[in-house]
Amino acid sequence: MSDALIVVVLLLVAGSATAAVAQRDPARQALVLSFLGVLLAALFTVLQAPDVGLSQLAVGSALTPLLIMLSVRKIRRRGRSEEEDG
Amino acid sequence: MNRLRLWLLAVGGAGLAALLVAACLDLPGFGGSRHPYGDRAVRAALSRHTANTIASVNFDQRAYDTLGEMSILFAAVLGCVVLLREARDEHRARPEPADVARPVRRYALLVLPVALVTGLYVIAHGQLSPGGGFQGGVVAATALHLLYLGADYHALERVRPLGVYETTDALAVSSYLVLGAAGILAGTAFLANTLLPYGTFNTLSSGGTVPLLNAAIGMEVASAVVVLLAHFLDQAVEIEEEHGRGTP
Amino acid sequence: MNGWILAATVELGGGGAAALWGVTTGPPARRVVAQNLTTSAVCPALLLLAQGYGRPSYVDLALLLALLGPVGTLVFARLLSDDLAGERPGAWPLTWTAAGLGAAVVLALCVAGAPGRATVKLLVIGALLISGNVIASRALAGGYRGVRGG
Amino acid sequence: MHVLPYPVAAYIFLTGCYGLATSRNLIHAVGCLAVCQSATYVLLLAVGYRDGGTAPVFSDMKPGSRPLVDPVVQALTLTDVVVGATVTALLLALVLQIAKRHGTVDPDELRELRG
Repeated sequence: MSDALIVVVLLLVAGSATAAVAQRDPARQALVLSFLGVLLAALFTVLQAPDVGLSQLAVGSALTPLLIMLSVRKIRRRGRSEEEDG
Repeated sequence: MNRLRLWLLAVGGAGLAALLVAACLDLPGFGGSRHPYGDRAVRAALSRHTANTIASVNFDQRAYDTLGEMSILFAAVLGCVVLLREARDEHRARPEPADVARPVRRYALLVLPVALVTGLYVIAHGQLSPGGGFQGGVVAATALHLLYLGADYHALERVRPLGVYETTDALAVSSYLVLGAAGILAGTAFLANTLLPYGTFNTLSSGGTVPLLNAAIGMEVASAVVVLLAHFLDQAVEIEEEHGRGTP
Repeated sequence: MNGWILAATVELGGGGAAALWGVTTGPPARRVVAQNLTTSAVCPALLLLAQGYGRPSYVDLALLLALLGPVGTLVFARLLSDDLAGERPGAWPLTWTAAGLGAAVVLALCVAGAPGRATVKLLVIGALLISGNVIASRALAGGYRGVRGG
Repeated sequence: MHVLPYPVAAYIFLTGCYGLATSRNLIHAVGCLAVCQSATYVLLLAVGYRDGGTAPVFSDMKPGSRPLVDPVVQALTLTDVVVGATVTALLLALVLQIAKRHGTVDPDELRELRG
């Protein structure tokens, strides 16, 4: 039973890792990465590592998406101000 | 050129995949019962009255390793601060206040203290239950940014004197070093957990120096993340390049 | 091993697969809704796992996810508000279904465990989870208007 | 089942590498690197797992009452998750600098600029 759970979560993690790489737009990738972060936390819980799960939740659910989205916003803003310029 | 690169990638990837699969088949089977290091680490943690073995490994048995991790973290934040500072050809533009729906704003302001307290709880119980300075620090720092999400950047800037957090970051790193050096002064080794009594098992003050090192890491991570996000937010929200100069 | 873990497997498998499908396909509006539903799918599963493994200390994970999951969604709602402006993704039926699921799991666990501090913690997590999800849905459905540069 | 998690970790790593090599946007490349990092977490924790084991955290159970998983690999992974996030931030800061200096985040265009 425990084994089935591990297999299910592992396959989901592998699937979402593939999806995260396949999304070529950084904003969409950030969405998949945040999903992957939460799923990894679930995998770590299943592998009996709650400490690592907490770490992954703290980082993956809000911090990494925020960093990526802020970078995306900065670059989009640059693009916009350059268009206005010339 | 592009074709060549893809072929190179395919060949290299296939080779790496073959090697990895061969290595996987040779690894000890998943879920096996032989974990010599783990068993010894658990015994050592119990002998020092630390309920959370992972905290004991991080802040006692391998505290020196954590010092390395902490310096990487510190250096990475320093690098970000240098890379993202306001350059000469940039200026700050005050962002217009955001129009946030009222329930969202209320939720953010209500959850902010709850999340902060949770972060502190996770740090403080690091040596007992799952948690610790690394996790709790990130939670507490993220909680602060609910102010940006729920109100606007100006509100966040008012409760976030950046200088204080930069100082706290440096202070936390040096307090970790001082705690380590205290071991030498006490006549044992750097970062050896012999300074304080081990206390009663499964209470907040158990584990000798583990709670102190844990708290130092918590402070360091929290202020590091705040500083990091502050510079990213500055770049994304406030700093604009001067127009008409073009890129060099 | 036991019913709790079986329930968690079903929840993680079903909810996870659905959220993965939603988050990788379709317009941005659907993706952010799916991202929001990740929290409400995984958080009850974490609670069920804590009960199934007999480790009350694992509940901290669910607490953290209930707190930070909606924060992650707010990040997207705020920083993608330009992309979402025309679409107003709300998905209220889905949101309330997810909230009901979370409430059901929390109530089941409250009944199964002895009353005490653990029950209070469970109820707090349930309240945070449901309110977080509803508010995040509200934020996606036009909670941020006129974010210009801010 | 006896080896499944190891190939999964290898697969995640290779997928991330593929994304890194074919990426047309440096921010996307940083995201792919985060995927590669997560492969190492999966591998480390899989090595430390024990069938029927539970976490070596004794705040809510008696020591010695249940089999335990390996805490050493967990401690390694735990610090790496947080440090990895700050390294991601450093890389993103580099990307922002590149965007400012060269006006593009496409690695192929950057190469054309150089020579």
